[in-house]
Amino acid sequence: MNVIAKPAALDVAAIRAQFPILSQTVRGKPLVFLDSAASAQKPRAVIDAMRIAMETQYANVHRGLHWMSERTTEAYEAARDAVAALMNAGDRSEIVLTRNVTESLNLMAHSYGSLLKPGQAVLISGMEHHSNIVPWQMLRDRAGIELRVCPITDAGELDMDAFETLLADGKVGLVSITHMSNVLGTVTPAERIVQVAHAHGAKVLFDGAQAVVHRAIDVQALDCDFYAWTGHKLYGPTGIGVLYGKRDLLERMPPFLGGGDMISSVSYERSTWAAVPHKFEAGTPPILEGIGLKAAIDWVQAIGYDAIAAHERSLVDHALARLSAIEGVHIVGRAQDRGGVVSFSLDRAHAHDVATLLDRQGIAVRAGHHCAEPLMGRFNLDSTARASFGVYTTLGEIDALADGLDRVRTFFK
Amino acid sequence: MNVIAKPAALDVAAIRAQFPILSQTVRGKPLVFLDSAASAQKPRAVIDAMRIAMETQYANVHRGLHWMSERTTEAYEAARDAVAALMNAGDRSEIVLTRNVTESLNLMAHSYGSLLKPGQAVLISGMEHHSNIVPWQMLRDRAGIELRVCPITDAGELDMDAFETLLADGKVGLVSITHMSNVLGTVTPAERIVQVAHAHGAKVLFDGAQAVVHRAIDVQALDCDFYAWTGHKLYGPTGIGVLYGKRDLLERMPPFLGGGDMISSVSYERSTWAAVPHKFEAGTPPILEGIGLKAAIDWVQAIGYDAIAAHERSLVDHALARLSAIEGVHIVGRAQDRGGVVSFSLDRAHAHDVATLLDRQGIAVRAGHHCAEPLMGRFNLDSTARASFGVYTTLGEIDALADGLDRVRTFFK
Amino acid sequence: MSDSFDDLRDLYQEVILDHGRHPRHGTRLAAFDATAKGDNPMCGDRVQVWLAYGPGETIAQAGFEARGCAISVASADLMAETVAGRSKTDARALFAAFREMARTGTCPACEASLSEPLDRLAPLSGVHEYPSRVKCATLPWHALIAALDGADKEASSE
Amino acid sequence: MSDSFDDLRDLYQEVILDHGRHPRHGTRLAAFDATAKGDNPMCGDRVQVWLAYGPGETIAQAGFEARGCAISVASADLMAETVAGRSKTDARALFAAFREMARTGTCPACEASLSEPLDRLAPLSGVHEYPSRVKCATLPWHALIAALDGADKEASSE
Ligand SMILES: Cc1ncc(COP(=O)(O)O)c(C=O)c1O
Ligand SMILES: Cc1ncc(COP(=O)(O)O)c(C=O)c1O
Repeated sequence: MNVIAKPAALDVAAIRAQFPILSQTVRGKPLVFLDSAASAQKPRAVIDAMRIAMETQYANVHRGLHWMSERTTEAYEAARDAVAALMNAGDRSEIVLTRNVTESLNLMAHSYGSLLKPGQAVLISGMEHHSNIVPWQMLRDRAGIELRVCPITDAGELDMDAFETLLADGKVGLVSITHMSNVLGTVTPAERIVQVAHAHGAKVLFDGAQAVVHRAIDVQALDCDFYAWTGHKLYGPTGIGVLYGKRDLLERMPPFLGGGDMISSVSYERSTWAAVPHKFEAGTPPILEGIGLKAAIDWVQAIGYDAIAAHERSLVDHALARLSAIEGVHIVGRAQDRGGVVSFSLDRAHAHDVATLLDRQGIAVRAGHHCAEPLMGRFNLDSTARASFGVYTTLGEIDALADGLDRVRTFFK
Repeated sequence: MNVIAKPAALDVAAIRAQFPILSQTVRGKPLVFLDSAASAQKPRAVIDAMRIAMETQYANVHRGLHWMSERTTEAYEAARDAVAALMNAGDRSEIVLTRNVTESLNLMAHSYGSLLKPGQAVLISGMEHHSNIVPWQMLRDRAGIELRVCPITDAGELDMDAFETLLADGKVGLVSITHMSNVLGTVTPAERIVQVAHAHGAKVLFDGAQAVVHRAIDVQALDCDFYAWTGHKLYGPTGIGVLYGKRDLLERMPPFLGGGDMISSVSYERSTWAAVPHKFEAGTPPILEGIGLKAAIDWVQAIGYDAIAAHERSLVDHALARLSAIEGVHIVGRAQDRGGVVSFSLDRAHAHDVATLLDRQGIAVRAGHHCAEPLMGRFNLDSTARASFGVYTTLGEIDALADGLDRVRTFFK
Repeated sequence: MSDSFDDLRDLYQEVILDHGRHPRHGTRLAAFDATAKGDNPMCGDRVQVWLAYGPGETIAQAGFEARGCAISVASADLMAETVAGRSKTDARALFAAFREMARTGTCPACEASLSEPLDRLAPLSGVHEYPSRVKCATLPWHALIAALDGADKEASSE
Repeated sequence: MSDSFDDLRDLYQEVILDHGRHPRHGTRLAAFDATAKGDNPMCGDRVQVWLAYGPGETIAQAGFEARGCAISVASADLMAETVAGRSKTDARALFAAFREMARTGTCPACEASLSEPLDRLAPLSGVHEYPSRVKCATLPWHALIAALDGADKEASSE
């Protein structure tokens, strides 16, 4: 197996050298990690930032009047600045730091959801992750908000005609939709979604958990109202997520969780809330995680999204070419605009068996419903295998996957 | 200044050697860190566990069929076992891992709170952290649940007569009370609280954020229904918290956040929930944080709570003796049973100025309302300064604090 | 890359491939005394087991329908083959022993009386090296036990 | 340990200790044209500022009540002393300059015309080394600006 990259726009070998885990072996074989869409590996810069914080500069933040606390507060708040810059937010106060994108979406369903009136609707799509389905179902069942689902085409793209029709009666208060499918790889037409939604009086929230890994996001250019993502997929640590919201909207929203840090004053009768974004950040924040995420963002910015996108395009093209050439492999999702995620099934073997047999060869792919059961149903599938790519993925690793699949297919005769 | 410990039951010098941060200087002075109640420093074991996970063994958990995911799932789930063992929970499924204790308490207010009926009440005490006040206020305002507050005595202890009276009408469905005050150091009589509450048909939830750092907790011996705490105060990382709940109660409770990992099946019409504890754990969990917390628990267990408690007693005795001897120092909270937290005010200087002038000498204490405004009001204070201790705190550091306060007092003439 | 499949065979032995592909008992029983479903929410595997009871406290016949991987289908099939004609008590003991074997690779404390049927299930013991696949192997057994219990709730492999 | 207090004086200069202990303007004005409160939720400091306007667009007099630390009281007192007799425009410009000084220690871009009043405020510039105390120093100014704006909402030092 050959894991030397044919360099695309970036020097993959140099990048790989920054990920200690990539030199591990698995079951005696060199690790071929093709499960980055579930969670990405962490570069040395992130590992070191967290370690150094714990070794030299750590205390609780925001309320400390001493040196350690002040320095740690600066380091933590620098994460907010880095996120704001990454997304081109108009103001750092528009960045709420959460636990993961799932919490960001739940925060929205509770807080923004409480501003919706019975009779209004939330519109999602047919290719959402459970995290962008279940919170809205719970809102529906709790508050009588209708839940609408925009269908997708056989190619796995959003059906924009249906989208417009579903908005036509003006009842949709919020569109909450993925910016990139974690199963199909489809990148949704965010600008058009915003334009059409706004034209019908609906606000737009994007689940950017996958998209932000592969594309530069400019929330002002998009003019979206909210945008959520999760740190651990962008080479950062677990335990931190992001919710961007336009300031005036965040200000109108009630808090979600109550506790320390999110208050202005507390008495038993009545409490008042801190200014945004702190109103939404109850309790000790993800301090070390913020420091790690800042390091991840700096690291991604140093590589640059142009280089990342170009590299990814070459990976996807190569993967589609190689996998399509294997008899019995069926690729799910053929969107025009797509990111570094390829789902497939094999005629002779169940996806779980495929994953295990690839794992036996050191190749890590995911298999299952990928937290998107309704989408599986749309394609009459129970599960697929999924290979997903990071900046460190090489064309050689995709060749290893293709060769591995060949073996699996032969093995299952 | 002399920071060599007179060894109590444990070898403080050896312990200190395991905390890289403790050899730092602050403003040119050796760091004297007396703000552990806000967040504790991290031992080498925790730093290494997280680093090594990122370097050698990381992937998303629970749904991965490949080696990295399986090993990471094992490592993460071992945190649940460690927590269960630490608290002597009857079953590992009774341990819900959250983001911090604030989230644990909000989970309770939303989920258990939704089982309470208008007319029922929640009983808290007069010495709660905002995190154990605000979620219940929000529940009150949302669902018409009464919020009762048990007064405390001038010594800063729970008024047990009033406690019983407040339960007498049988309307209290849940008692949510601190096991140790983060301001007064008071340890509340947990066994009696549970007995009295159960006798009146109320369930009991403890906010053990502080208590678990200083005492061995045995939830089965206590017979409490729920017990919550937070990882970063127990020498673990930020971003992870704990909610213990009796299994039958957890099973009756609806989920809180919706998303990946907490479902059994999802369709647009209806979703069904995973078994406890996963029902309460939506989205990618705090994987690295779980691994860090497990290391912290192992480390604490190796020292042993007996040694920790004995060491802490000697620190508190010494601190009370030294600080009381300084003219103009007023100690807030004189409970019989108390942990390693001492709040005080100085006649000549505001607590913020005290903190800054101590910081100038390298001594980190906290000053403010400590997220307990109503408690401050009870003692007619706006703020106090607070020194709080960890296993690594030495008697010499307490001497440094006392000497520093002397200087502050002289400085303010 | 090696041309032999030795490295893939530690889990997928021939008997598993065979039973996975051509299950002998993969049908619903026309007449049955008990049935139950099993469901692995993490991966979407589902199985339903039907039992026909014989004289005494025995299982005369077992059948199943499964939607899942080769391991779960093979396990269901080997289970159906193994429990047919055995007492309900034996079936429960076999489950306990099998679960131990699936988790650890062996069952040192297993009753000698179970050694013959356990041998038949032994090809599945390789799953212990693939913790996430243990559930695939035990899922049909959970459904079996649920059917024996007469439980009307779904079994889960957790 | 050193016996001198040199190390403590970089922030708490004599003038701050003095104004903190004995504020000259620490009272509510009997007759006033504007007032506003300021509130620092993170530490609990609170201040209220009263303004009496003079002819033209000037501030004739300022008074305050503060609950807080020496820094915030001294800052409020020095502010009241400094803005009295100045135009509202100057007071706003002074706030901008003072905020810059409190955050960074200097104000290189500050207008020369402000140098005299800024000198009076200079003892507070030491807060820039204590980021959490910057708010203590700027809180009274936030209240002042809120009073000038005729805002009825509370100012916060965030
Ligand atoms: C008693 C008590 N409860 C709750 C909390 C909140 O903890 P966290 O911020 O980790 O949620 C704290 C600490 O800040 C505390 O001391
Ligand atoms: C599109 C999408 N949305 C939401 C999520 C949930 O992310 P997290 O588990 O970090 O909350 C994921 C990843 O699992 C995802 O791919």
